Amino acid sequence: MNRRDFFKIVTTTAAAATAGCRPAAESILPLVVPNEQMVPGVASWFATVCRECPGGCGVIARNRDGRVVKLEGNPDHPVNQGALCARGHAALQGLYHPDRFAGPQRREGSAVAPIGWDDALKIVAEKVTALRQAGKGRAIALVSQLEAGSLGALLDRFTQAVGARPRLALEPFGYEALRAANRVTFGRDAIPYYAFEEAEVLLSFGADFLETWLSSVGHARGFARMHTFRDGRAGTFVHVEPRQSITASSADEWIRNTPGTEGLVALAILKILIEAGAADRKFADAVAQIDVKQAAEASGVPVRQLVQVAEMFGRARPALAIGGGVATSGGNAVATLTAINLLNAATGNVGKTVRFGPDSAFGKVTPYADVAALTQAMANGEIELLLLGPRVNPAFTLPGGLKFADAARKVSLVVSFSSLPDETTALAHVVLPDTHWLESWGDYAPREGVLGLMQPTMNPIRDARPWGTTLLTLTRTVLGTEEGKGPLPWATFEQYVKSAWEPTVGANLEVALQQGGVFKDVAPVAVTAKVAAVDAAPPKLDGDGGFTLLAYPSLRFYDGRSAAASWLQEVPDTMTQAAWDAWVEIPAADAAKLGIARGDVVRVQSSQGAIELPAYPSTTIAPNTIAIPIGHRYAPYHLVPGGLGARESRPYVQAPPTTMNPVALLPAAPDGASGGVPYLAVRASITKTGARRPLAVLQATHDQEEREIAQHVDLKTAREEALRGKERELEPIGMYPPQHYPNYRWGMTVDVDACIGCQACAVACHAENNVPIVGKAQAAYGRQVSWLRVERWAEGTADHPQNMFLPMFCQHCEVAPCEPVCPVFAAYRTDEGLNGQVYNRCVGTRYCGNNCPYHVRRFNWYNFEFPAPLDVQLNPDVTVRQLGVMEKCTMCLQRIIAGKDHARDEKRKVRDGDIMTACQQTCPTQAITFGNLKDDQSAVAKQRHSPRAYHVLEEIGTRPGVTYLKKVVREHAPEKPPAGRGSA
Amino acid sequence: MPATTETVLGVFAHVDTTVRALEELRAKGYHDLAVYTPIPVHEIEDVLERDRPVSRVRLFTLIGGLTGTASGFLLTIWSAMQWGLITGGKPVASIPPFVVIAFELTILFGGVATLIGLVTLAGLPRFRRSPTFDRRFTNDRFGVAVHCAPERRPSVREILQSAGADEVRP
Amino acid sequence: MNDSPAASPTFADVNRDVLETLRPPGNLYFGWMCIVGLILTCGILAWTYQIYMGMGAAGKRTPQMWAMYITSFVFWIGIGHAGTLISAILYLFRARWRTSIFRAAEAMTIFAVLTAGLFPLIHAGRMWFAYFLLPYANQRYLWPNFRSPLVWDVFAISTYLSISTIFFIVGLVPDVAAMRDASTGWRSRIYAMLSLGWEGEHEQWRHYRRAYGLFAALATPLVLSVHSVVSWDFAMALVPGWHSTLFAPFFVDGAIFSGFAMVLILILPMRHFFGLSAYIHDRHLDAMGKLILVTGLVLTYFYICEAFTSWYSGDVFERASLFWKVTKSYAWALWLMYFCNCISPLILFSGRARRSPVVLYVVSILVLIGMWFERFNIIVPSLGHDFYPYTWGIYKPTIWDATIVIGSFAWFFILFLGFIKVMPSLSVVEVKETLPPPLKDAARAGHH
Amino acid sequence: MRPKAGVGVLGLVLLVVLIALALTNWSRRPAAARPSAQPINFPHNVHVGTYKIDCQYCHADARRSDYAGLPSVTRCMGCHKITAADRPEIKKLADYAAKGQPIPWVRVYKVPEYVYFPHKAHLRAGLKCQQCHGPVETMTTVGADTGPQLPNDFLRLVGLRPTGPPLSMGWCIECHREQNRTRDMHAPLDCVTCHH
Repeated sequence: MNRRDFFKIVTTTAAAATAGCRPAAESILPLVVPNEQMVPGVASWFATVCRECPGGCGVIARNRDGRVVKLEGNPDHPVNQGALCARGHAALQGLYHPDRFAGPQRREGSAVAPIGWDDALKIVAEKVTALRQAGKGRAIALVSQLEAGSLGALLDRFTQAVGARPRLALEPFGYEALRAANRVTFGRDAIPYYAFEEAEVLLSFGADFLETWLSSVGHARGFARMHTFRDGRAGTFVHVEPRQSITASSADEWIRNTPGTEGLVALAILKILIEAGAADRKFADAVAQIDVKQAAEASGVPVRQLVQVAEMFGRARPALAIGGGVATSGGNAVATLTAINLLNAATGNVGKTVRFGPDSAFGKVTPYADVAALTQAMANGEIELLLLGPRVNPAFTLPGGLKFADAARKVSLVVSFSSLPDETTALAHVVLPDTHWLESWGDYAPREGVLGLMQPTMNPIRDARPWGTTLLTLTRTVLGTEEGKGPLPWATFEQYVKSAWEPTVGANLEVALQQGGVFKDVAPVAVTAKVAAVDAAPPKLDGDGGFTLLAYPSLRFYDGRSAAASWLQEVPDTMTQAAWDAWVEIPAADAAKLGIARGDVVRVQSSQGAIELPAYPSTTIAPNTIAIPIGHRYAPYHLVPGGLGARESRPYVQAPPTTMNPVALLPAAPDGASGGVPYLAVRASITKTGARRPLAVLQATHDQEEREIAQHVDLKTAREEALRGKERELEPIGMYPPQHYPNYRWGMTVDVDACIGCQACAVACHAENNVPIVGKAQAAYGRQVSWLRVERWAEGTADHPQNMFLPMFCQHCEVAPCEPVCPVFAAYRTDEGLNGQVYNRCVGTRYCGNNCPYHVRRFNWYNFEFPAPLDVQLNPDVTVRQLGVMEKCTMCLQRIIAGKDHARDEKRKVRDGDIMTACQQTCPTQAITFGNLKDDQSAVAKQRHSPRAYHVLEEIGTRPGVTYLKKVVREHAPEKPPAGRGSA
Repeated sequence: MPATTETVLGVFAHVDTTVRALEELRAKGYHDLAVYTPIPVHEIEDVLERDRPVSRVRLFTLIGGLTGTASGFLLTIWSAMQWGLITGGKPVASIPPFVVIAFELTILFGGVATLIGLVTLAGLPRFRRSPTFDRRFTNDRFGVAVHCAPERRPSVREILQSAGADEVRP
Repeated sequence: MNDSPAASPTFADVNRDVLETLRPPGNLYFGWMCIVGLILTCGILAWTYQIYMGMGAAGKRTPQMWAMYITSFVFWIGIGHAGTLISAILYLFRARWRTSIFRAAEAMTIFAVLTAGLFPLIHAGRMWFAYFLLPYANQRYLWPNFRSPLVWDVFAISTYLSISTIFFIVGLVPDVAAMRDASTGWRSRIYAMLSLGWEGEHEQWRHYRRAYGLFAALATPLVLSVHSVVSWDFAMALVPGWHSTLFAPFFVDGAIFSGFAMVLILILPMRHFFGLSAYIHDRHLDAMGKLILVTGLVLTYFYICEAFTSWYSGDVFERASLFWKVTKSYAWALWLMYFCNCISPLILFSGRARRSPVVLYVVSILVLIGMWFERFNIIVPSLGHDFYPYTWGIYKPTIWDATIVIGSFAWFFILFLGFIKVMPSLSVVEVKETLPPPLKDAARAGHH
Repeated sequence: MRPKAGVGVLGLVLLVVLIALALTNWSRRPAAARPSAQPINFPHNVHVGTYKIDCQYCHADARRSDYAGLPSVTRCMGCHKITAADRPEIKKLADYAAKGQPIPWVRVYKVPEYVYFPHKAHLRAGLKCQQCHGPVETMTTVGADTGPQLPNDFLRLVGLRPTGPPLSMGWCIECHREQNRTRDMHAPLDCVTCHH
């Protein structure tokens, strides 16, 4: 009986007595024709390619009874090697988004009405035909996202066939400057492969490569291999950025510079290296005019520090310097990146850690300058038909100065192929929804040599058609050709894509689909660097506000295309630990001067416009600089307005009064040298509005207050202990004999040194375990249900603020404080070392929640809802918890049961690696390990006995089943836990 | 006992007169007495309880209490063994916490048993009012009912009256 | 007996005066009933809403998974201590001054426990499964976890309620018999049924007195155990500020302290409105005032011990918890508690204050406020600043949980108001026992 | 004894609790279909009893999935294209097959949502279907007779030990314990094996 039934009974006992309260009979429908691929109740996996960003990671989708319920990284795919980021997981919520277009839509004025496919296609076809007949094919424009595969080729064929303008591949983060710099230095208009895994020292100039830069999951894998402490070895990572980002937090040395001076820093380092003889002398010309002292002054980085970094960088064989991020997207971006290229070239890294040949697909992005030109053409009335591909949202992602929306209103027919409503579909006259990529055929080549194949992982749940198929139909109608004839003879996109695979895949289609693609190594191409003087002076900024505006892509939402996923909104930003809302990061000193406290709404004004956001004062941002994450959008589900009868559990916040998009503050003009978007372009002023919009900050304090939750050890000690072993500490003393585990004892280890705070594990846990979404108000009030949270603990001194990321979840204590206080045995210890939680036995006294020193037990304060069709995504192997029930991490019990079942089928015991928890599986840096502690040979048991191992709050004596490995801090960090604190 | 007995009731207003009557009656060998008092009176008890054993209620209490202790331990240990679930690393049959349950059940069973003892020994509930009862006895009057052979009635009346009864009947 | 004033009432006066309290009530009484009933209705509606919406309707959160409901639960259990303490412990100690107040105090105990007993239900996330806590044979072969202090609570409180009720009812039997004989008509018939045919025959008195003594002997350790067990809800947990061996005596003392305050709050208006000054003398008030003073001083001592051990332990969690409570978000509640519980009773050092109903009344109300906040300060701030800094937070009450807590007071008072009009709120028998027994010689002497 | 206000209320509360207890047990009863509820009157006794068709011929997923599975319409038609094709019930079947529609069978056996029952593991342990589903081979219509639990609980309360009603937890547990005792199996008794 559930609560609703109970309520019915207490209110209408008489009615219940007569009605009989018998559960309604349920129908079960057998298949009409058996499906060979599917056994009801048994999951099948389909490999495809993640299209949430241009990174192109391989994913495998778990299909249960015809519905995809979980995504995982494809272990065979060379880009992500099994890992998947938070956004990748959240793709499922795009698939099952309640607001997905049910079918084609037509907008007249502000009224949007459904329309049939034939009618909708007719409108578009007539327009195309009319324009062609009028000889105005150039008035047709097609904008897609980066389509590095067959679809891109098909789109180009289409534009040629109808005589339209060349297609634009619009990516808000297009790395035009990187290409331009490579053109300058190496004469190649390409983005190379960066071999993080082979670098000994990594020097990053603002590149947020663990968040969004190029291919973050792949980089994280490589970074973990070079940087994580293993057997006494660990690489070093130095990061130069004006604010402490998530990437900066993983750095051994974070150098806070003045925005836009990265090029100067790079050149200064190169100069020091050349003067010290640690770099190729022939590059001396490039740095002839550089004065290290002046550079130090301009950048705010002391000479001493520059020398230290230079020494470290020069000593490493090989090293790797990269540049990117917002700070290197200003007017001097090409110069800055050229300087970094020279640094790499002068220290012999090109060809080793910087490899041209396996070039990135990002090289195929249309520069922003062309997009700006198109917008201008639209504004001039030169465009009469604008076709916008799925996931393209120029109305949101293009700089506010461009006024894309105004330009789009001048176009007589705007057609969008997006499957979800957004700022751009609001401008479209006709929407022809594309199938979600999980429902589609396709392919994607993220870099040379890697061709990921996409196949439908389930049947479309909405009346949507693949974009390619729609265009093929359209072309046939327009050209009046029949199927099989003409320039586009294929009937469907599936046919087209399979014919496109014919030469590469051949007869091995099935194998290739299973593997997720065709992968081969591409040999690096030799390049020579052109030495020329570089003027990397800081860029001139637009406007006269007091603060340099840094608009940076968000780890969770990228350019905003993932913002509709409630998982990503619910999981906080790792740095601020703020969920659901955006904020403006203001230097704490300036905030204090202006009387701004956290949560005060602040008006940020630039020459291009103004936005209002809650403030987040921070001590880890360069002075006179403010930072706002890009991508925070609200896509509220269509909800019934709340009233007394409505549930308070409605988790989704309403749209805020003004936009939160910092891109709206940017000027239209592209960067002259590269044609990219100048994200570092304006100075902004901030004023307090007087309103308050408190942020849902989940972490009360980043100060550990002497708790030693996240621990660290210095590299020297760690090395010594790794080589010589560590003195065994005393076994914990207990009143009772230790527990006996007859078969297995499951346990986990988390390497704090490896964790980069990317939140992938938290989102994977949401997806795997049917963890509900609570919304901003509830999250702000400590009622989140997330089983796993990634905590940020600030350490270090004011000069050297450092962060430690610590994923925290149920510790599965052997002497668990939560268990003996439960009056009904809902919490108990299993004989496999887990803390069981029996939901249907739970009465909801919440005593366990109080007594858990880690506070990882989560309570269902309401019946949190999964608005249809998001409920289809629910994992059928995990109970959906009812109101009034306590829940927590189960170490993915359902996976353990499945693993044991599988082993028993094969009449053997579970082997190490058979079972992976959802968080472990997805971790890009493999910071999480799960396994049988009883097996001495298992990875988890070995790590548990590592000298770095510790338990959180060990002194309480809970004897957790989860062991943490201390973070290894490098030379520059102080020897002892400091007295000073980082940011709060 | 003769086939028929008669009951003589003396109603007193004072404790000392009641006690005097009782002493007299006992001295004369009348032991079949029923004394009604609005409150328990020590002096009367002293007279009447000289030859009676202490109330057996306490036996009920003892047995009830011990049963409670035993069932407390039995219930907790036996039910814990049903599944043998471990919580907080403590043994399945962990005695210290079970002492609490045993203690509470000791008190509970002891109390209930005392109540049962009281009800049975005091002859409660009484559905019919005994003929010698007078409603003044719960207010401010004391009653002495003497059961005697019919032929002894006058002498009993005499004793009661001379002791100072306000009223003697029949 | 010889210390009774010259103009002491006779046995018949007692019957008459007590019967007088049961006369049909006046408008004032019904006015109070209406107000209290209205508040109770609000409380019930709020609870209904909470069941419908879920526990989120109350202001609880991580880390304060417990808040006002458990605060009020402990508060009411504490209130429930005075009655049985007076009837059992003071009975065994033969403290004569208890006789005129113990009936009201016992009734208060039962109603307080009945009120307290509601809170675990209100508090449970799925109260419709609260019966899982009872040890009953079921087809699932499942039993409660007897290691959990919450199950101890179930046993301690149900035992306490049962024993207190038995004690109370047994005490009422002779009194109800007196009411039966003093009233007429249907009232008399109802009382006749309820009195079980009690006649006051010596054989009945003999067992009665023995049984009563035994009940008192059983109830005495029970009184001490109940609040000890309730205190172990906290002391058995790990939370800094909870995990303390001090808690059992500390809670018992606090319970007596607040219980006596509540007794005064109930007795003083009764004495006033029912004109019971002849039975509830100033020396009774004086005795209770002394008890409040003593328990208050002991409580102050416990507070000092608690703070000292937290500080002197050097334990990082305990210290942080203490300093936070004393200085941060909830400091107002802590200092309010110190004022109410430690400072305000000090006025009772003055004999005149102890005999002044107004002073006593004010002090009692302050003590109740202080004791409610004591439990609040144990639960909410301790949880708000425990081991794990990530989840530290501030609890904010909502309209719903506040209404339910206020409604619980209405529930208590409606029970008590009902009681004083149907049952003798003064023990007829025991009051008579304290009066000089009617002696013929003494009477004669008096007439001369 | 005297039911005072408080006692009366206590009694009332107890009464409410008892009623709630009764209703909860009653409404948590696993769903049982009435014989006439099925869209096609399917006689298990003919298929299993008379023709000795193996259970897993039709319920083919039982050995590899949590679910036993139902035969697809084409599987039914595999035999019934010819066999007994003239009977009215078979015509209904042919009708569904012709229309390409699934047969809306009414679910007979159902455990609550918080219980995970894998058929696969039970078959692997060598259990017969009949052990849980009863003598299906003799049933004209399968109906799960899963009696109410409250009377059961009351019987236990007074010391009797009735066998648990089918598909109730006690009944599962009894079997698991017995298997472990008599067949030296390792039937799990861990709560979270079924409740996760």
